[in-house]
Amino acid sequence: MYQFNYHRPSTLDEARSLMAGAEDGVYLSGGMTLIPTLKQRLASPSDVIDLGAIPGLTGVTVNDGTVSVGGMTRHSEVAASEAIPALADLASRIGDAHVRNRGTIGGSIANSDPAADYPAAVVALGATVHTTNRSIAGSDYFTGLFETALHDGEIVTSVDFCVPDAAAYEKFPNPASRYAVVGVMVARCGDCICVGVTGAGACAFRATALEEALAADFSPGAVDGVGIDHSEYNSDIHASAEFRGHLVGVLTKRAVATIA
Amino acid sequence: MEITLTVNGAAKTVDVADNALLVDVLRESLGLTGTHVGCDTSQCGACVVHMNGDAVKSCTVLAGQANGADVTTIEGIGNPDDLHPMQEAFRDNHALQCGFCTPGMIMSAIDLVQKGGGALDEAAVRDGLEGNLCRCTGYHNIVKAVLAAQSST
Amino acid sequence: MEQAGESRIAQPRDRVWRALNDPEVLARCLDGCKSMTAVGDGEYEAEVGAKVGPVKATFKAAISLNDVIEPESYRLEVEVKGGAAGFAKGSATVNLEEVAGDDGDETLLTYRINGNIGGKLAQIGSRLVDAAARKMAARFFARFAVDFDTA
Amino acid sequence: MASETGIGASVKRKEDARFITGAGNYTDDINAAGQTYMVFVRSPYARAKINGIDTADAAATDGVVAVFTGADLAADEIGDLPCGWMVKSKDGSDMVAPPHPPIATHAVNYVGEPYAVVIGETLEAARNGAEAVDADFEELPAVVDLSTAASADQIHESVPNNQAYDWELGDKAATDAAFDSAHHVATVDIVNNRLIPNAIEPRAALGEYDAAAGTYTLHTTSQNPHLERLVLAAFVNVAPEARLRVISPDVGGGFGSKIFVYAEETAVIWAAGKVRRPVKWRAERSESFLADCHGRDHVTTAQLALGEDGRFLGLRVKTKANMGAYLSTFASSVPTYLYGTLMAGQYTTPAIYVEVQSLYTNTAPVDAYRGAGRPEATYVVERCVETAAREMGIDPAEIRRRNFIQPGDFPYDTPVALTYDTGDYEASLDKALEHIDYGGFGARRAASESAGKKRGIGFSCYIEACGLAPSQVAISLGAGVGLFEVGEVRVDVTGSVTVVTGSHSHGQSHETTFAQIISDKLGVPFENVTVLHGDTGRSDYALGTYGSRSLAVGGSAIIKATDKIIAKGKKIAAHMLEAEEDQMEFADGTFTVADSNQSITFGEVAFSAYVPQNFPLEDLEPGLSEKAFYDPPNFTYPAGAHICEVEVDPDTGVVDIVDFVAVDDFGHVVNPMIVEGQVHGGLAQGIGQALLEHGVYDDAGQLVSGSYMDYTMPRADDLPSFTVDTTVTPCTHNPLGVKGCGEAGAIGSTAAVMNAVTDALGVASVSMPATPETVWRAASACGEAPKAPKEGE
Repeated sequence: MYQFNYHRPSTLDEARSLMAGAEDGVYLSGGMTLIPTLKQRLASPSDVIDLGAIPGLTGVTVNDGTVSVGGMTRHSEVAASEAIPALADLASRIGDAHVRNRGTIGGSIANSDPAADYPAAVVALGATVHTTNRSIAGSDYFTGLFETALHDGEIVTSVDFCVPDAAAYEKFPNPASRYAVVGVMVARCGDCICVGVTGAGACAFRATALEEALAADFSPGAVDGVGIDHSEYNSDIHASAEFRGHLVGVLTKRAVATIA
Repeated sequence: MEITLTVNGAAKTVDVADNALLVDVLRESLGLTGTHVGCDTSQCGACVVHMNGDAVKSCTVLAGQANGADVTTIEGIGNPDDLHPMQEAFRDNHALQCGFCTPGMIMSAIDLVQKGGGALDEAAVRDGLEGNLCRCTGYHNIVKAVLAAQSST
Repeated sequence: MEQAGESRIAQPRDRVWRALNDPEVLARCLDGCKSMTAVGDGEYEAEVGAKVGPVKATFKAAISLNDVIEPESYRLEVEVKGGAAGFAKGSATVNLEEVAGDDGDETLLTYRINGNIGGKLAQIGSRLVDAAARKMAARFFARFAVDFDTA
Repeated sequence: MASETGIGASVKRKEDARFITGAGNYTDDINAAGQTYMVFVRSPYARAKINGIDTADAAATDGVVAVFTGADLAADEIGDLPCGWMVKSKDGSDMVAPPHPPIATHAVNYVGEPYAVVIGETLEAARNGAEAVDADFEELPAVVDLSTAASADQIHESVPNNQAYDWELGDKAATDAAFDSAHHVATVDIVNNRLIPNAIEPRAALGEYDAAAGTYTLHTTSQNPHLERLVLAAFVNVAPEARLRVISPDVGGGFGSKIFVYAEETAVIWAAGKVRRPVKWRAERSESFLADCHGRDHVTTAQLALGEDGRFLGLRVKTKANMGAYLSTFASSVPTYLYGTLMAGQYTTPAIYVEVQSLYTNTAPVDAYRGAGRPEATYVVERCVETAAREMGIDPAEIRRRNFIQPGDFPYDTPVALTYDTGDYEASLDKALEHIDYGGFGARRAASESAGKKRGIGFSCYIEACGLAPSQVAISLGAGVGLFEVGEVRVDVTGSVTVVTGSHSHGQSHETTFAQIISDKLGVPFENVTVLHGDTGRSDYALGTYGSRSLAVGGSAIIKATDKIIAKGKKIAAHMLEAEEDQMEFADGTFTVADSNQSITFGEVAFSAYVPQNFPLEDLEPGLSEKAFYDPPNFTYPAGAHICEVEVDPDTGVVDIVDFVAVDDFGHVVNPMIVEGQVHGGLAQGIGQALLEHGVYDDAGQLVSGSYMDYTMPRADDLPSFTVDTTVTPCTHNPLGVKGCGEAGAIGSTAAVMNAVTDALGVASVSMPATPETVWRAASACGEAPKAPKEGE
């Protein structure tokens, strides 16, 4: 690691002013991506601002059909929550036990790794991302590869999810890293069907063609008729874009079969 | 900077660099070399310790993040005359060969069993150990040991 | 790694061609470019701050234009040294075609890029290489197309 | 003494007490006062000329103690890293090995090759310095593809066609004739994927120089510290042998990768003398991926000729083997004497011809990895056999039975230079078939089918040559070292025993197994036996641990020393009891005068040996300590039958191993618990090769599977519990009747898995590793190849 100044503010305001005053600062939440990156010397921030000591940013609360997850809530806590079983299931499959004990939802979605799990839920469960500055609709939040609607210095304080009538998350893990090669969250809320896909593209997205087909006929068979355009999908040594496209279909079917 | 933490029940105050890792504090500042380093991408699990009751990879925790924490390492769970049931199960089931992954594996296994409520089956144990690599045992005897320790505790 | 793409620019071809040979325009369009200086005929040096997620580094890039067929095509070669992170090399073959638009001559820009990365970036980050390269190329040519409106 | 701690008992391990409490003592746990830290500056290019290296900025970096390049080592006359096994080409010419300076001087030839070292007061300072080293590289096109390497750019000036050697074994004419008369010929094209060993402990070294004494001490993660010392002293010229002590403390796994003498420990110990301070280095995992020797990496075409009755008539094998950029310590022997010689397998194939062309590429050097040559051979033979069975419509178990060498045929001379001493292959297969419930397979397959899954079963009947090796044979075949082992048994004054062995243990449990042998033979309580290993300052020159040899060779040396102890003890006992030496008998820890009630315990004899009363000093020296060197007359031949059953999800390509049975014949077993553990670990690595692991270089020679994010290590949830059993035909030529068990799992299992996967899919072949996408693609195009009929179907 290169040298940096470590800070551990106790309020959000303090965190933001540290960031504003830093030459090249970076927030640290769980550190599951940032710390390995620093160890590899692939980043050299001047200041690391740890959000871990700021009170009020953790916990899962349920209020009137909305589940609110604090930005610094560990994956393991969400995995143990009961309000949205599919969300708990998703959280229980992030990384490994140690990642779940340290990693946070805010850190995950602020990073916007194309293969992270949470983004599938953010786009599929009508989420609202609350930050120190504003609220952002889940569908507008992810903007590209490791890119989000967040501005410099903005901190994710909580994420609200709508409780669906039914939902399921299906994941095809990278055999080595356990990231999602493809992850699909299917949610049904009245007549509305949401299909959130992670791993396949530059960032999480809603598969609208699948959603339309499933809105007309909510059955696994309905997926078969949908052509999945994989031309812009990711490709690596574990899965070609074509295979990812195939998996989006397979996982969607399986998710539908679970909840149909 | 100075940090204070409780390690294996004893309060410790150590002066560390801002960019120090918890594993550096344990191995270098405190001489607790039972916690090992086997990779640099937070995958192998040789460095697992308990922090505030959870199994974590100490190579992926900054020393500052551990300020004020209660940390338990392999050295803190038992000794040759009074082994932790998980240590005993590892020995009884030949769940280790070269021993390098063993401390991290045992610390993960203890956390797994503690949180498993006595209900772990083989699949759950295999799942629960996905964050710890072992190159010697093929995991067969590790899984046996964890299941045995679950029934003995 | 190979990528291809195209964009249609509502400008006549020679104007597009001039822009493609203007280091100021290139610098404006290249994500994270902090400076670009001409060091010879068709040769430039640039300082580029690249950021892919948590990975963030400043690279020195050597850029050269080759196989120049004015005003139709050239091959832009980039070689980047990133110190501890490794290196990256790539080339973009850019073709300009005159097409008729509603309001006069327009230009169809097509590009084909290929490249490779080496060192730690390749070793650790191979899963992201394609996506990152696609993003950089797409962003460059998108900005290039828009640049005429603002320039 | 059939006791709870003697031979045959599953004694709990002595080693465990320290390992389970975090008290193990690994190289990186050792620190020396005033130590400095070394960082290697490594090439980001697969192939480049070095036009210059500017170290000025690095040297001026805060906290940097010294910066060295290859030129500095050359100036000190530090030699190249040698390859210790000479292999000759078909035409009788010697293999061609390029110069291999520990630190590159004029060119780099693989990503990760070190071209400078930086020593810092701290690790961070050394890293900062390493980043400031500025080399002027002229990148050249990399040679990566093994299949075209011979006609690609020449990598080394001294190596035409990038060829190390073009070797052959067997009778070409007889094999051609067998094919001419064949009823059927089965052909397989095989890629034996590149593997990265990945012992969980990264390699490390701590070098110290004592200027007053002029001595060097190197703590390092070596499987065989004596070999390390010999090479560093005699070939690399780091220090005189007598003034260099190499210590391998606790070592966290090796699997072959820690046999070799590498650049890193060479630079560490040399630099310790140079800067006159201790120098320490520990590999980052990223470095391990680049700089540890890799394993396997063959491209092979093989053909099996059969008669109408399914009897094997001839086998023809043509292999290209990837050596990487340089010839590592034992690299040349792996695809030749450890590979071609195993092509008979368990079968009576009368004519075999093997050709191996070993080639250089711009990739990390390839050397022995668990099994070393024998997994590759098994994979070739067993894929051929399975393919032939399917093509001829013969049950795969039955075709093997028809061709097994029979128990009455031993000793059996194969057409590829080995003489098998003993075995009963059908016994292992029968037991394995019973464990897997072969008869019920058809019903299980039907059940899978109705659940939308594809089930397959695959066999592998492997043999290995272990207990490396008779020095006589090895040296005549080009080995540059003898392959004996030393054992020393020191009886302490109080009757406890200290054993010093040259075989280093890094997971194999020598401290327990060897203590069991001593306890058994001398009647000394198990807890009173201490086994020391891994220190050239403690034991005589010996060869260390590799090739499943520790018990068969190292254990035999200990037995030999023990026999000397007993003989000496009898002398002492006879003196004490005033009896004749030839009247003395020894059993269960007691010396007895034959046909009398006069006896004396081992402990009393030990005490007397060191408190000698009235010893006739001309005939009887004080002391009770003996040493023996054991050089085996032949290899040992462990063999077994592995059967794998898989279920494939055709939608995702995921292969689930639903059952795995390994029945192995290791001869006598000293500690069944430990032996089973060795088999489990080997199976995980063999299955890893089949389904998960792959060292991938891109076209430019970049290692793109260079971390645990992309190199798929087997994890707990990738593997099933295994069914492991044994049969016993004792080795005929060593005192324990043992054969060795360390590599069997890795040798037998890979072919069993791939035979099961191809059986499930009904395809002729699937390339390794059988990843989900590979399997999905194969499944999407299946239905072409024949399936062999199975018993019970």
